Amino acid sequence: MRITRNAVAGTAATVGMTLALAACSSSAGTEASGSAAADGGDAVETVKMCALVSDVTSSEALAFRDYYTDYIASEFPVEFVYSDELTDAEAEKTAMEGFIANNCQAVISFASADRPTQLDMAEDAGIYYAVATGALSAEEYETFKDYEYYVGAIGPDAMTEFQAGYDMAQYFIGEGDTSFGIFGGGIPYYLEMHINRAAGMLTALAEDGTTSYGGATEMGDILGKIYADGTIKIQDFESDVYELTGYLETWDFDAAWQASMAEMIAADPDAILAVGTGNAILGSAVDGTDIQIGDIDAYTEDNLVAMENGTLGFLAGKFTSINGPIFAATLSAVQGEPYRTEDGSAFALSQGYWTATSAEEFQEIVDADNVESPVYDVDTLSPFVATGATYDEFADFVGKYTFADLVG
Amino acid sequence: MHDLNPTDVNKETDVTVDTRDDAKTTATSTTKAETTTKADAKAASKARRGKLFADLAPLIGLAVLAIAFVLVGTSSGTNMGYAVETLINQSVIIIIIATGAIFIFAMGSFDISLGASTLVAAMVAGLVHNATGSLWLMLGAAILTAVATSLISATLAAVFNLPVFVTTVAMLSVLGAVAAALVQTTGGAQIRIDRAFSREYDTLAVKLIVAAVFLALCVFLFNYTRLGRVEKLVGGNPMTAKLTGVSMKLTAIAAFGIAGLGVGLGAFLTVLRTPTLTVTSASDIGMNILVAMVFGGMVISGGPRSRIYAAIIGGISMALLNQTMSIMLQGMAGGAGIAQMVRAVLFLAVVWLAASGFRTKVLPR
Amino acid sequence: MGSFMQRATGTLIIPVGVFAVVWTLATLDGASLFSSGDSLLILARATAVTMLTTMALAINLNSGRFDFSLGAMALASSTIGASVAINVGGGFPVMAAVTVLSGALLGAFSGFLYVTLRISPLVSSLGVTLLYEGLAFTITGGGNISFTQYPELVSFGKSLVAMTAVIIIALIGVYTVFDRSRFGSDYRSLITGQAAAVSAGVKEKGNAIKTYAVSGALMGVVGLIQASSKGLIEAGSINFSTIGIMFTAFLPMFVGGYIGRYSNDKLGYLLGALSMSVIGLGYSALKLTSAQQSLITALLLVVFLIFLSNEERVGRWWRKVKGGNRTPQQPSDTDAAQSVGTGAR
Amino acid sequence: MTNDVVLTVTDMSKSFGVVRALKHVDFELRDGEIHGLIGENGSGKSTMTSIIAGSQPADSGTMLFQGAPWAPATVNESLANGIGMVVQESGTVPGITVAENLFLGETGQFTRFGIVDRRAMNKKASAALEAIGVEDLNPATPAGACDFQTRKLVELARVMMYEPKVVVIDETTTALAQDGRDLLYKAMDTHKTRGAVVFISHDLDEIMSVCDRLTVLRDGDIICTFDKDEFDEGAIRAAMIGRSMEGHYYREDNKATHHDEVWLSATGLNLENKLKDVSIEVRSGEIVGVGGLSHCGMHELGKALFGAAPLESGEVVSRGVKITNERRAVRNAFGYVSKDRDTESLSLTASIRDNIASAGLRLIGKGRAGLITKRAENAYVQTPIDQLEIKAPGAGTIVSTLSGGNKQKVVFGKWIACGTEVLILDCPTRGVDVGVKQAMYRLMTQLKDEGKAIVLISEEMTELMGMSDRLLIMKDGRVVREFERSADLNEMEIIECMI
Repeated sequence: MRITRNAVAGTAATVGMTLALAACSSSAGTEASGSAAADGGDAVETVKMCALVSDVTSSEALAFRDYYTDYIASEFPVEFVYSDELTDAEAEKTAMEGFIANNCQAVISFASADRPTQLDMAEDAGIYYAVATGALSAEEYETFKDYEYYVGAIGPDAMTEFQAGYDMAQYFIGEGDTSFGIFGGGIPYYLEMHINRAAGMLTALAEDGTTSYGGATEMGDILGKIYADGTIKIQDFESDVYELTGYLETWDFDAAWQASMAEMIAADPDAILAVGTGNAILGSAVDGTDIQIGDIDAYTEDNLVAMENGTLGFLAGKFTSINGPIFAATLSAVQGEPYRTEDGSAFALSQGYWTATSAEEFQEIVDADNVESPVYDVDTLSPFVATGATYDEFADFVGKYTFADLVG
Repeated sequence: MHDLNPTDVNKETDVTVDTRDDAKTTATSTTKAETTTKADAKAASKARRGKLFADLAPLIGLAVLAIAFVLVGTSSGTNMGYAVETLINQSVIIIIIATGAIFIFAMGSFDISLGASTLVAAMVAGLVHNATGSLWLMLGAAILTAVATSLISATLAAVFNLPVFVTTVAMLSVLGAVAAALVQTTGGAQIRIDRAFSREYDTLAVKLIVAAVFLALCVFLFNYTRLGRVEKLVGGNPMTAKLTGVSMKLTAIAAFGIAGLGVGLGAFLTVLRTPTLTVTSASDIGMNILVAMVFGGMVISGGPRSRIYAAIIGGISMALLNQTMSIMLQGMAGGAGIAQMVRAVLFLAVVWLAASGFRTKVLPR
Repeated sequence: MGSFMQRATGTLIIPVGVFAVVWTLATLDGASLFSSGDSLLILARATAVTMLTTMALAINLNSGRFDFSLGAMALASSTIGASVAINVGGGFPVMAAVTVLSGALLGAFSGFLYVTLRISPLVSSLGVTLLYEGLAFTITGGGNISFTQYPELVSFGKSLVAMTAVIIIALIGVYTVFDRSRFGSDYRSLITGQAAAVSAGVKEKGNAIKTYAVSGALMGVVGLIQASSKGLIEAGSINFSTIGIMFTAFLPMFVGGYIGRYSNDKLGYLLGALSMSVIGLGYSALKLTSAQQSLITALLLVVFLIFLSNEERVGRWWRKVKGGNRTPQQPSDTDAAQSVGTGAR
Repeated sequence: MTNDVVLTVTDMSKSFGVVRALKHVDFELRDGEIHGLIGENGSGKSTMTSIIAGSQPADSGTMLFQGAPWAPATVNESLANGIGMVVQESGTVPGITVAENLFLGETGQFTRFGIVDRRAMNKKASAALEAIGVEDLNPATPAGACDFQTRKLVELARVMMYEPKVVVIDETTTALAQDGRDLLYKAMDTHKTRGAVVFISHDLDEIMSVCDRLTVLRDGDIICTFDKDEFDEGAIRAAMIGRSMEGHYYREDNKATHHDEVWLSATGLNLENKLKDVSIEVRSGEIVGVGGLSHCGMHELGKALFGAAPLESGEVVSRGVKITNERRAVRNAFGYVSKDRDTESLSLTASIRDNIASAGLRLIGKGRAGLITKRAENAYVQTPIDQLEIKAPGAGTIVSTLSGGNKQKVVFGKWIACGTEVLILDCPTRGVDVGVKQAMYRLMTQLKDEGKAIVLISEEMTELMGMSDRLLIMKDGRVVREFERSADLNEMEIIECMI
């Protein structure tokens, strides 16, 4: 007799039976709660919303999270469940499975490794799904816009990202700067957001007649070249006016990376244009030089300090409560009133960044919008949660996102 | 699996003490002598129970985790039907790859590049599918790629006499670079295969069939053919194995071949499960298979105590634990950190129990 | 061991050779290795980090103890140190002291777990890695620690003098502790004669715990340097994402082991680390992508290993070619490779 | 000999589990004597001496050392207080220097502020080595760079350095060549003048020539003690075994016999500096002995014949097949028993079954498409277990728990079970007791009669002379002389050509 194998078989059988029994006995119950959620109606019932997040460490992500879990959850009948950091499509799927098993009624997704799979899973499970601070590609939108449980997307689309990069470069050009370094972040990983922003920067520089990147001057061509190279090649940058003195990408922090960074800083450009997390990565390195950083990030205390001491010259950033409207739309959907466009599709709305170029502007933004008193507060959002508001009214509401619109 | 039946264990203890002269000659055995007190019979039966307990520790761990999962899940209103299916979804790839890898670990080798080769194989499979639209070609490509990468490690190590571990450390980097290059061929950030296709085959049935066939093959090879014995022999004492006429090269190549097959099948299922592949895909697999194996009672240094079932037990245990923890800690800030610490403690506890019957006076290495 | 010339050649051939090759390649490419004023600082910093990590890896691996938790110890200790300094104050001295001390404690605890549980050190280190990553995550709730508001805490890593001092102090310290002290004498006897040393009364458990503590303290220093060179601590790294740093230590460890045959392995680790850092500068000068870099590093590792493992064969072949009858430089079976063999073949 | 008693053991018992290793033994050691202990493995001699030397405690009984109660807790404590022991296995640590080995665990005496004064340590080490007659050894040499014999002498020096009153030497000579033995005997003789020696050996001739008194142990009992003038080989053997030895110990015949077919033929073997142009032929039904000093190259020859050495030139051929590696060797019915049994011939953590089956897995699976069932395996393994009378409760017993003799039987069983025809035996009787030795010799004779070809490599001259049809003597990597089996082989003449 072989004890271990018998034990394996025995344990396996026991475990299997236990699980099977548990599975059968509870499936009836969940069926019921699932349909209750779908029916909605009862506004007092706490809605379980789950957030898929690919980034749990940046201060931007933490601020977004605090806005939901501290502010929104105390003002609306919702509870939030956050995923762990999701580094890839597999992790996203695993987290989705957990959400579905644990009866989440809606998923707000900040994770973009594999949106189609997330959408399919949500649709199959019959739970609402919304995209925050992002957008589906045109192709994806066509595929999924008719999904019953797809709420929609609010966030910077490709054009907005491009514009942010463009605006940044334009700002420094306006300041009279002529020599630039570029921090390309996740370009070699084909992070589309970063590629779009970098393309925006180069396109802005290329508006000068003598300037071109790899012979290209138009947004589409520049974008194409970056995609083809998977990087930015400073030797392909030609200009009589501007100078591209250095380029750095990724966050490796190893010797080679550090040497490249030191080289970029040693070239002493007027400004370093960062596609993202510029101050976090380069802030301490440029400390003590005249180099200014242009960054696309969040309104955090660290960035405020950097802007005060002159390291940070330009910041485009999402404000803390930027995810208010997508929450309102999702809750509205769970409670039985999803917003649909005229042809019945899920919505795809764009929101851009707020920009600050001085500590004063920065302070105004922070004062106007924070977790304690967000611009999208309960009074602003409530009219759009299952109140019979139309899609057009909602779209209009989302469209007015600038600092001027919201704060005045 | 090399098991001890109860009578064996019993008698074996007697033999341990029957070796008076030998017992004292090495420090290792001196412990046995020293720790064996006058209450001989008691000690003997205690030792026997200790070893039995050690053998059963992973199973006990599995049972406890299953119960905890059911209790926690039921009390917090989890959809258990879906949760159990999820359990299988989340563990089957790890189990397949880890079971294949046991052939490598049984012979005392350590391959840390399995996660990376899963990724590369999955990417090649994805590219082949996109080019041909065929399921079978995709499966073939996954297996071929994985077996080829695995054999490159094995050949490098065997031909040039390199320590396998460090060879696979190098392979890890190389495969990472290859993955980056593969992604670049698409001119984008990811290799993506047709959603409808992956949805069609990403079913429980496909997974269970693939797993059943491969696991049966592994169990057969490991327990009922020369190969498994030889792997354990090499793991127990490579010098002896060599001087018993075992070809180290062929043995290593066979082990890596089977592991490669497992990686290939794992990669195949990975493509179906997550049709969007990026350079970071499958990044957790490399370490998770290690944890799963050990959790299931595999001796990491291989040898006669290697068990082919370890990956199955460990893989399911890990999935149960992960699910239970995520139910319990959902919505908690820093929950991931706490969950991981709990995982660490349980992991160490199970390993400790599993090693409890096999202690020596000097520290294990 | 041969004449002074032989020893000097054996010691210096790798670092000098690497420098010559990298410098030549860079020059041919029209680039300079030391293109910026910070190049020396970067070289020193990278050398310090690599050397400390290599030592931390090697001191346990020499005893057949494989340690996945190096990165986790660096992460957790610097997280603790930075949190204390930020919340309690005291500036850099407090941060440095707390980081290194907690590194030593974390290391000691890891060693304590290993000797108490008596399980394979490799397996125990897997658990410890999870534990310490989880600890760092829990301390910050998963967020990064940023030093933007506390630049004084990270000026350490920007000082060439400080980095050079770290290298010198660590080298002398580790050499003294492991080669000259009673602890080191016991330590070395345990490496190759575990059973004999134990029966001769050497306290193995204590020795192991202390070795782990030293390893942890070294990784604490690494954490400190990394925090200051990055300007942030990524405390949210879990799921074994900290193990990568260990892999960077293999090549310098083998180089160090080789050099150790001619002089001293600790000096070897320094020279190995220096060689790697020069190569790193070369990568930057040649503008190689990170994929290309990791490919080349991997190839170097494999080639060097092949050389080490087949030195005898190479030597035999060489003697045949030369037809001379030089006494073979008998390799003492590459200590490091050997221990990797036992620890994790 | 002064006849003063330095050490008295009274009523000592020690059990391991249910087995009683020592049963109420009484033992007396006199000042100025070399006292031999002899007995089969497991007879209790090492148990007794290890208790005396502090490596384990007794269950009951008392000891008096120089008139005072004696109960050392550790080896070091014992050594510091006058009783030291040199054990059979290597006690040296290869990775540290000779000096560090001498002061292993005791470097504290040279330590100031935690730092070891190496110069002082080396100086003291040199003195300790010279004291036992080792002159030309630099104490700063890594012990790993020394040969086995030198390391053994380092251990001896380590013990002698403490100037113990009593020295226990446990089967150390097995590892030593003649010059090393001479140094040891000299050291023992010198030591007699200031204390006593307990000398354990399996070699009856040696023990009879070296010792002043001799105590025989069997099954945990002290059987009897002989004074020098009572030494008689037959009587001692009888006491050891408990019965008078039946038949002959070695082969009975005195004539070289063999069949005609050459089963093993090696020509022009060269290996580094270890083998120089060695050629050897072994025929079916022939036992070819190979002897010499430890480092004459005979062990390397054994490996080379099995295809396990990276030869620079030369080839090994068996019945038309070139043996280029171990796998080919085994496929062509070769078997190899290494002198390092635990590290090269056994998988210690595996069971008897696993070990014996390991060479015959193909045979077990034969006719079943390679399928190895538990039943077939057990059947395969049981034959040699029965034939060799391997003493173990079951085939599942882990080999590391067996005694040396039984371990060696497992190794033999592995090769016999798979039908080995060319057997290369390197020191097959090293560290096994007389009973097992005799069984081995009988087995070899039987294999010879079955027509197998055997190469017997040994450091024991009597064994070689007793078993070989032809005897090759090696020196410095060359075969220097060949002797044909005959009744009038002269041991002295053979030893002459080794040195």
